[in-house]
Amino acid sequence: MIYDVIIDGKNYRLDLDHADGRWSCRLNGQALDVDAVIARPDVLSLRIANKAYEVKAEHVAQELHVWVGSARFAVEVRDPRSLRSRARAADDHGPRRITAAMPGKVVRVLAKEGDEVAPGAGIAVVEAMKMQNEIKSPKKGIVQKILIHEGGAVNAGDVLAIVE
Amino acid sequence: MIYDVIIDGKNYRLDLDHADGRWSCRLNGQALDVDAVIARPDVLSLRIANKAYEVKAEHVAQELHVWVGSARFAVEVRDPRSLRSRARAADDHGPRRITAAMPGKVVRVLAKEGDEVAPGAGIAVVEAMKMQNEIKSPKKGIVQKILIHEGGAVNAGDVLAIVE
Amino acid sequence: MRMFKKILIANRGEIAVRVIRACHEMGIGVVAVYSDVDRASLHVRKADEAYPIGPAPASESYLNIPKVLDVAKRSGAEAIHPGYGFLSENAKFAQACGEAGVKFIGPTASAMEAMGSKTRARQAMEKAGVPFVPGTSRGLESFEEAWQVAARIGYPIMLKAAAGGGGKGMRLVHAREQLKSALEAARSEAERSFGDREVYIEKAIVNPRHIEMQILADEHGNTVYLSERECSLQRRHQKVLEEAPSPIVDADMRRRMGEVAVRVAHAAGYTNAGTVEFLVDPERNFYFLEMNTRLQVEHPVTELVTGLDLVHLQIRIAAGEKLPFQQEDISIRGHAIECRIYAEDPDNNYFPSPGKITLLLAPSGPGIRRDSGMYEGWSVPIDYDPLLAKLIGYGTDREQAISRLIRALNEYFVGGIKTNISLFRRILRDAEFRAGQLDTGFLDRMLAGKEKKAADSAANVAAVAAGIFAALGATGASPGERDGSGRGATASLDSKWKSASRREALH
Amino acid sequence: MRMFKKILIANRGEIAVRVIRACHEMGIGVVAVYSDVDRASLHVRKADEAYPIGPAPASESYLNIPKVLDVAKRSGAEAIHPGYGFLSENAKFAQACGEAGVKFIGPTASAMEAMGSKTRARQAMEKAGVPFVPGTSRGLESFEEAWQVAARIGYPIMLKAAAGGGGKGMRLVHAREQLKSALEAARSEAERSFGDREVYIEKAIVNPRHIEMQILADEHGNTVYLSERECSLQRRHQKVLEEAPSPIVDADMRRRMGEVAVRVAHAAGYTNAGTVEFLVDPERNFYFLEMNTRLQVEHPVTELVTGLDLVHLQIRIAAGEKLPFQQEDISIRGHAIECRIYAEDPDNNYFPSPGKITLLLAPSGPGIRRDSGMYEGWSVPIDYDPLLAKLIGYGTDREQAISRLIRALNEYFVGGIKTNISLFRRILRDAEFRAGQLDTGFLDRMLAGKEKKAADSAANVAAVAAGIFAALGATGASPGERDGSGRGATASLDSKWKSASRREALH
Repeated sequence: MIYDVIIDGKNYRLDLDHADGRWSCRLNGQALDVDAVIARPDVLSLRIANKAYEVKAEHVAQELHVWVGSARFAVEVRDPRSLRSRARAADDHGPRRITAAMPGKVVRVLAKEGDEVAPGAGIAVVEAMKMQNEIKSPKKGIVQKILIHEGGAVNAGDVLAIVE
Repeated sequence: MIYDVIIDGKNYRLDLDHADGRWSCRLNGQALDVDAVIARPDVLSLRIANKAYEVKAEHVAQELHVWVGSARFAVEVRDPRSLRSRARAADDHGPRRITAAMPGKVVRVLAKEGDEVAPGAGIAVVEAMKMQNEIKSPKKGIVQKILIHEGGAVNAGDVLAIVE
Repeated sequence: MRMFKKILIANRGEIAVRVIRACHEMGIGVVAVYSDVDRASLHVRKADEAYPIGPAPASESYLNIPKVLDVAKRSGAEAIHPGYGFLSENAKFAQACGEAGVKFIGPTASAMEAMGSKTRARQAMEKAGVPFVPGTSRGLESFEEAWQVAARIGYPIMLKAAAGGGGKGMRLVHAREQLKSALEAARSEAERSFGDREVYIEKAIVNPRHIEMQILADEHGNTVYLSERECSLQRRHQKVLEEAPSPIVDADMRRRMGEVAVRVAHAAGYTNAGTVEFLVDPERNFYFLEMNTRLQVEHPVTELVTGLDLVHLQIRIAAGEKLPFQQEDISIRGHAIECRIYAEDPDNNYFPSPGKITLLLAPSGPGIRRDSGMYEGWSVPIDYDPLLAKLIGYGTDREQAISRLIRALNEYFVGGIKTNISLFRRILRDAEFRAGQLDTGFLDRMLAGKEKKAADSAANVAAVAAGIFAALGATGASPGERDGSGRGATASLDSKWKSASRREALH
Repeated sequence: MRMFKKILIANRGEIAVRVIRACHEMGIGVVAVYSDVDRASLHVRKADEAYPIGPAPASESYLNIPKVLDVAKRSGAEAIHPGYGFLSENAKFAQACGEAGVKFIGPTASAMEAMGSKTRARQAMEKAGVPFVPGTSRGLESFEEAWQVAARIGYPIMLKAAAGGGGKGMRLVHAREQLKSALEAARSEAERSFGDREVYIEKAIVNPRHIEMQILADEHGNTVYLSERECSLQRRHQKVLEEAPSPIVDADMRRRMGEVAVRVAHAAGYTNAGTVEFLVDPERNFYFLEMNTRLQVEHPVTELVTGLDLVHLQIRIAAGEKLPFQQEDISIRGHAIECRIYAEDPDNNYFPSPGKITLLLAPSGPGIRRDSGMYEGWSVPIDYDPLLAKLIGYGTDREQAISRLIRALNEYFVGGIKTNISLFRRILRDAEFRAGQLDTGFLDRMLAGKEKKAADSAANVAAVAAGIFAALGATGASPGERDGSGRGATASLDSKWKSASRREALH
């Protein structure tokens, strides 16, 4: 299996095989001596050339975070053979979906469909645990869609608005 | 739903309904005010008429144990409408399967197929963590089948022998 | 003198669990109350009885006095422990408990009232000869008065709401030109926050330490001080990390602060557990700030260095027992530090981050105490304070307490929501912190600095691990194919990983 | 004097995890070793480096000196911590470490040898004026000699293997008629167990207490005693529950025992941590029994009452540091009790019960320390000692330590395998235990008595809960339809329950 793993904008080409409980692994062409056991769901006991790591996987909304010990990495795993993942990668330049980072209540909606917004312009205010957070537009564009209403509840990962 | 729950040889007839997150419950004909939430798999936060209980379910081999706080109950749940469970209940008087209570290694096999055994007669010796445990026949009868061999490994719940 | 058979706990979260534990240790039955969103909370699971008391907003549940007292009556609870927050410093509630024939585990309503208004507390303390920061002991009548007082005590000065708390209605004023607008702002904020415009002046001590003294008073006139706590590490006027003893308090200073604290308690006719807060300037002069008339969040550090259980003692005092020790029996040994684990996003200015906890790895081992209200699979509700748990480290000395905490924080993992665990790793490794150079500005200064990044080699490991997770079917090769909702996706992953795990175990 | 950069831990389970924590707290890198069945063990997950050293049987892995030393060499570890058991009291291993240029964290090979044979230890202690039970200090030459010695010291007498341990080669003899056959039996058992027929005689103290004293000795001639531990609660000569201080030891007796322990250590040229075991008769006379030349399983109770970290101190001593305190700096505060959580089936005569842990709810909170080698999802291998974890309770006094432990044991749940958790609930509620009336026969007597049954009302609750589990799809209505393997069934249940749980959370 070949994967492209993207961390911090950097691409890691991974060539992995798993047979009879043994792994063979090449990272960017370099062979690594890898041994891995899932201790429990989302927890991997990983050995690379006798160095030991406790690795945790965390799925928050659409994102995958991989924790090596106490260092967190936002990770994207792509199968280079899959058209779909390539298509999705291209998506980033089109309309941008603004999602909620955590659950909360919509206190105010600051923009309406059709508005032109600058990067950093407020789209909505979401309240959780007595604090209010302004959700901002990540880019300049036109508000294509507002998917929330004042007083409504949102969950982590919910799409609040789409900016074109 | 109607269940027969057998604990310590005693039968509890349970009439349960669950709709819109609310339970209605009759235990042996008596109505109970029940409220239940699964906190995590195998852990139930149960309220009966405002009394609160942390109940744990434990599956060891074929058995179901229910823990109310720190008291353990071996429990059998039967659906009285199911022919199958009734048939199985009748089974107890036929051939008896002798199972391993825990994993281990078979150190010695003490009986062979065709042997006549008394209740309490040794069938095999299983070793775990440096201690040896003699597995005994629960009843008088003929050894119908021996399903293990010396030096072999057994898992919890594995059938070691059948006594007719 | 008879111990209570049943206690109602008018609270939720980690403090409700902590009080439940104390009751169970004392053989006392526990009645929990919960709002609609707290049915699955840990305190309900661990209680002996549990009663719903209404919808999520605290005003309709945990702050609703008639509902709480109704449950006390129906359940036959003989006493109520209020925890901290919610009704814990509400004199009307203490009063109502008394009228309903239920013992309130805390001070009397009149002691609470004496301490509830900061200006009234100052007046009482003035009489008792307690040192406090120069300023007014009553609300400002006019701008002219403010102008005169400020000129007399000298700038910078601090404007404070008499009914205040949590930094609301507070303004730091550096020069007289700023005074007028600051006074107006403080007053209107005080009005909005507490329904009370009263504001007074104190001399501002720039970057003071915040040190507090724990006291215990029984109902027979005996009052003792236990140990001080250093609480200078704050963000948005909220404490983040506390320790005992304070790195700058020696035996003599402790005795002097303790004696003042006992004098404060006597002046207020105080009973049960309480805390006297002091500001400490760089010359180690200490000034009375206010008294907190309840159990504090940070009480465990005092428990660890004194070997006492404050909740047990609160209950014994409320049941009418005498303190089982005298001042000279109390000694301090070792060092303890508490980290408040909040559901907060360090990458988003520590904004609250509720949600579902998908994975929880909790630390334990030597010198580690964990007081927690969370569990794996629980959804942290959006309606309350983001405090999830407290991790407390004890050591022979401060250095060992720090190193044990760092070790334990590295073991701690809360998946699915953001927490401030990484903040503590940073604080505990900070050179100034390790030197004990603390003040209330420390944390903002530290956060303004740059954080060290993880090494590149760790990124290599993350890449390999991500591939292995994917290969084992834990993460679909193309993320676009995953279930739209985070929850559904995680659940289906779980089951795939389970089979993978089983496969691994068998080979 | 330079601290180690990297330490190899030649052990597994909870003690390997405990030593890993100490190393990480001290900023020292950790090299773990593991046998084939321990790849998924907690100590491998928590280490910085991990090396496989062979198949499950300890003789081919954890006891294999060349393999362990080879890993030390390859990894660059500068020191080896042996934990307890395995190679920890193996003088040859300590010797081999020295020859390989790796520091053994423990006493020297010669000190171990001096204490390794019980008869040789008795001879050395006789010279040092240490009190011990009347008997022979060398192996019996003949039956006639045995007969004469027994007649001189009076029956009952105890025959003991010189190389002994774990009750092997021991025989209690009540009258001279039994002596001959008992001597033969003890000799052949000693031969079988240790390859050494040597057997000696001691006066038997019937139902003695077993109390031991912890000592620490640096490599500069400084030796101190810390606290005694009461270890009288034993089954099959294995300790089950230990506490500090002992309910019968007062300050004077502690000082006298401590001074004897220090004399023992000096006589053996002892360094690092060690324990001197005593038998104590009903008149509180104490007799030297043996010295354990390693860290004990039960060291945490001493840590809790003294506020010290014994593993940190072991490592500092091995690195050449002087003890950072003197005898007069050591004080005891509060009370600590340890429960050894074993994978044992209480309903099957405490036979070992390995297997997969399907659910783990672990206690925490005030006064609770948990040193554990297990985790949810882990399969306890069949090949080693059944010790899973240690739960240690601390309190202001013995009563509070007991009540906190009972509370914590009620929170503790290990699903999928059997454990002895229920045994501790029984011990801690026992009236004789609570009165401190302990001796080595206590546990057998208690277990011979009847256990209180759970109330009928709890059975009603279990019935309702079983129905709800079934209704939520967690348990099939007819058990006959369930998957044949326990594992498969549990896994499929899990996923069903997850959806049920989600459904619950949403309504």
